[in-house]
Amino acid sequence: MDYFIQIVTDLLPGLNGLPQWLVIPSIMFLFGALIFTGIAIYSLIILWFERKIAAHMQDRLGPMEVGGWHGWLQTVADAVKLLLKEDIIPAVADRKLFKLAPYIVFLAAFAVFAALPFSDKIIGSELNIGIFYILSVSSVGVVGILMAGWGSNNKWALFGSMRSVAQFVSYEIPIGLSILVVVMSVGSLSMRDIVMAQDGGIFNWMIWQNAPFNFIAFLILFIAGTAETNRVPFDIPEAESELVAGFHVEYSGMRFSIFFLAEYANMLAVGIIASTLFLGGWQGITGASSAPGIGLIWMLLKGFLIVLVMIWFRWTLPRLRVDQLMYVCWKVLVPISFFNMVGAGIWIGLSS
Amino acid sequence: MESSEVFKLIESKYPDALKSIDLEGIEQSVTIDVNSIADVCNYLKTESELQFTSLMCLSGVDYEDKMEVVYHLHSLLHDHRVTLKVELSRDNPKLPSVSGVWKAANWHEREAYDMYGIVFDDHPDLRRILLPDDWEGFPLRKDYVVAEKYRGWTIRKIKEGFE
Amino acid sequence: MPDLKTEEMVVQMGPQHPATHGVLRLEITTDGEIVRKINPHIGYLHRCFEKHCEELNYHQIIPFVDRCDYLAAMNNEHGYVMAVEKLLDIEIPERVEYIRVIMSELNRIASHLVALGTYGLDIGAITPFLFTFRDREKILDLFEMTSGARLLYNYIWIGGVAFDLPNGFVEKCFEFIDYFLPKLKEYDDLLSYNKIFIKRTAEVAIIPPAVAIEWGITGPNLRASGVDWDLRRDEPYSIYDKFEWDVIVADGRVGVLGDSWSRYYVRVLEMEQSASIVKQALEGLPSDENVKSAVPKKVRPKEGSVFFRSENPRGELGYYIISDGSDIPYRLKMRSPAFCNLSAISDVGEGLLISDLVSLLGSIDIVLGEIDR
Amino acid sequence: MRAYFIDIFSGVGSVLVGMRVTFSHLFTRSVTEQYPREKIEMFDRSRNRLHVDIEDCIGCYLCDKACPVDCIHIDTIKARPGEDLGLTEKYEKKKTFVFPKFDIDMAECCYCGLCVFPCPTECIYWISDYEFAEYDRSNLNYHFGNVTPEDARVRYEEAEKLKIQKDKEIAAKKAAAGTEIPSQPKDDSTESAE
Repeated sequence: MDYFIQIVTDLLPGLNGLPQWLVIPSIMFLFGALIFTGIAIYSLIILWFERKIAAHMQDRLGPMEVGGWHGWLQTVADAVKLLLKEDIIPAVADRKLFKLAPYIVFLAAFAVFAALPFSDKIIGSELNIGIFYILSVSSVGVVGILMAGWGSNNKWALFGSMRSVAQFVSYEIPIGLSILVVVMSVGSLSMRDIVMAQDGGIFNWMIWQNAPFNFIAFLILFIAGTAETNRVPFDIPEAESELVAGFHVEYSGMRFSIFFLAEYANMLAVGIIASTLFLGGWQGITGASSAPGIGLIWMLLKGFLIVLVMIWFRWTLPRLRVDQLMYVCWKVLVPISFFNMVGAGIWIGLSS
Repeated sequence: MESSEVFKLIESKYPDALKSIDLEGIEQSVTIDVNSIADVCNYLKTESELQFTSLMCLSGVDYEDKMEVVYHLHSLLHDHRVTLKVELSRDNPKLPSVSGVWKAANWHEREAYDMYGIVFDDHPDLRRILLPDDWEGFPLRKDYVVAEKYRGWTIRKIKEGFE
Repeated sequence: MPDLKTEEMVVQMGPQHPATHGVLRLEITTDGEIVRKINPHIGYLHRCFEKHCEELNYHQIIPFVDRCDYLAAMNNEHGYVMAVEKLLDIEIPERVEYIRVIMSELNRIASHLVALGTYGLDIGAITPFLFTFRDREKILDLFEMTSGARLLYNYIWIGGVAFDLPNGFVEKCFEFIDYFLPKLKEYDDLLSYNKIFIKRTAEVAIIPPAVAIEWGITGPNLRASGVDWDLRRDEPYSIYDKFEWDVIVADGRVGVLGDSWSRYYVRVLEMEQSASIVKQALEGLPSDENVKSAVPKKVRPKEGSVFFRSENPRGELGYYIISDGSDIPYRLKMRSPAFCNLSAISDVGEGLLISDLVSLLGSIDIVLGEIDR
Repeated sequence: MRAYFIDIFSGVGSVLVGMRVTFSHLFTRSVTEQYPREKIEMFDRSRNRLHVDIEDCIGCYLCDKACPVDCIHIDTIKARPGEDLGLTEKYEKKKTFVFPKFDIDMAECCYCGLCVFPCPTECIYWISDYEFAEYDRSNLNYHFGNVTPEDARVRYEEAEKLKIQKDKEIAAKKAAAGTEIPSQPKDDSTESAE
């Protein structure tokens, strides 16, 4: 943030004239707006990517018309359409909850970005408990989903949100346990420290450390992260063939698009968290570059790659059943991550 | 086993129930008395020689002077088949249900009720199945007049140009 | 601890629900996610088929027969036409029989492809659906080439077929079979043996053989329960006795007999057998016969009735036709397989999870057009 | 315990197998046709839209009778004696009927093709035009009649007159032959009185 304040005050000297109590909030606002636009633009791009990848995996072409080359403007057109659509609120819905829910879901996804290190310098807030903050803030989203399901006054939506809550609460645990492995080997909760500990090229990345333990932790984080973002094969809260669309069945227009945005923001967040923790963060294959732009590009590239694998999952796999989802979490991921953590602890203790 | 042999077995077991046997034509059939149809069916299903385990089809027929319910039975084990018929009066078509014998009869009987108004006694759930619950009349009866209105909506009988 | 206050909830599944394949409405009583009671409501697609038949002559019924089971129109036509021919007692040329068998089996493959794809969709896999539709498209091309239509053919006529096979059909059909057989392996890789798919379908919604027979379940669903019965082999109609093929009976290689996975996989294997039948029929196709030589000028069967069954992709399709000697049937009853198969759902579906109910519904492969008629 | 791990590994394995399949399809040619720009060639037998060569039609009503949904509506008037109706496709002189109405309602048509087969002159057939969507359903009612409504009215009147004349002639003939005139008119009058 300090770096960002520096840049902004350098670019806009007029800001110095403002009273001090106004400068910081306005710059924070500016940063927030930047992140928001970034997420929106990224969502449009990744959505287009997802459609094209899905189409080609299925021997189709996907969008080809809007905007000329391979329909690159299709998602923009769809976004415009969604925003212009009539916003329908069911007559018997709990109007306040119904209206508020998408914003809370998005807020949770958005707040995570405050502590994500996009590069050496670009970081919203350099918390010394960064990863802890991310874990706690991201679990607020489930409240929004529950509000959406309850507020819609629709039985299918209620089913969806009930499933979603169970899923969220369960999958927090393997995520926490696998993050602990990294925290143990670095010895810090700060995101910057974690990235700095992976300095010096691809072989120093956290994923290769501590023999198999970190690699397993990475896989668990990735699987649980997919579940947290409600993606196939863990998309049971919205399972369209069972619950029609789950918790957002009654939403339309802009509110629906905010849910959509939150899902894609969450995907990017999972990608960035995973790459920060295990894939060297903003550092390139050969090590950190001094130019700030390069770091950002590396970071986004890695996040993107993980999101692409999630997309690949989605267009390949069927969906789990709700009890099997719990089975995978409590009987597979939790024990493995627990033993993995213990093993990593012993390994670290022996090697140090 | 040929149909005629099955008929003989029925005749020996239920001499009163059997009303007539039709051995002519493509399809040989036997007409059973209304009241004993469920017993005969039960016999046909459980008798080890026969074992008509599956009810292939149950259809109502309206011959303007009488009603008929036709049962097509088939035995997967012995691979033989038989056709039973039951004649009903047209004013008060009523007969015992065979849904206790074959569960498959459940929906078939509901359909026969829906289309012909044939009432099956002891049927667990005799409601209309294809038509709405409040539909009037039984459409497959030969004297059925197509309804002109349903719940206030006009069902057009004759098309006259476009609206 | 005081008793928890629990209440059962009635949920309307359908008529607009993606898993009900059309306009089926299931009124389900749920306890949490467990389905306690199912009350199916059908009839949303009722088009008075049987009433129509009492107004139309025998030939004009064929387009209506198509529209009952719109995914397997050729099989429906074939069954109907054979029933009428039995009533008329006429012989038909051998080439016509061969053409009919080729068409029926191709349509069986097409219908099973839809069943497979949509079943994958029910379970949540989207890609297999598009793959199966891509391959089905090739069959529809063959049909369009022969009959002129892609879905509702009106191709098989009483006493013959509407057209002879067009030039190049045989080569194109061989080409399709060579293309299609390797694709089955791909479906296996992508869906059939996927662990998640197996977990979702194996040992789920088991229909034991006795229950299946009791409810009049037929076709692949019956064979999935382990009952070795196929009309094509056991009561050979048309010229099915001339070909060598196997009746596919589930062996419970994954899970148990009669579960959803068996019902699914019986269809996959049946496609292979159908392809083999088509291949044999194409090889033995008699040449140069007038396919319309036995088409009667006026279809006027003498008085009498006939009940004829044939093997549809969904089960045993029966036609009960009563003729009063005129050119219009006095009564035509269609014993639609999906109607009987679906009737078992309230029995089998009790105690399943909602997700498993979806899995059951998809695996019995219903077509609402045929159920409601 | 062993089964548990085998389960996990086979699960991961099958997921990877599936992912390999989808990945390989990422690079295969797609089968999509970009419709308005690329058009599939229609087969000769494709049923798309019905067309009638009205010059060849002999007004036998066979197609009307064959249609299961009654979407063909035909009306015929006998041509005037000695009227020149032009030539048919086979360059024969056309005679007998004119058509004030020969409508095929493609909105009602079920595309079964039953009307095409019985036609003795093969004047009703499928054409390969499949792009005939309309905003108004009545536009799908294709008119093939070859007489304008005004002309048709004149012709109807003429035919009516001719009929009356003929009836009179017959009556006169019968009277001349000395046979009894059937009591038909009498019955008519009683019916109308009722």
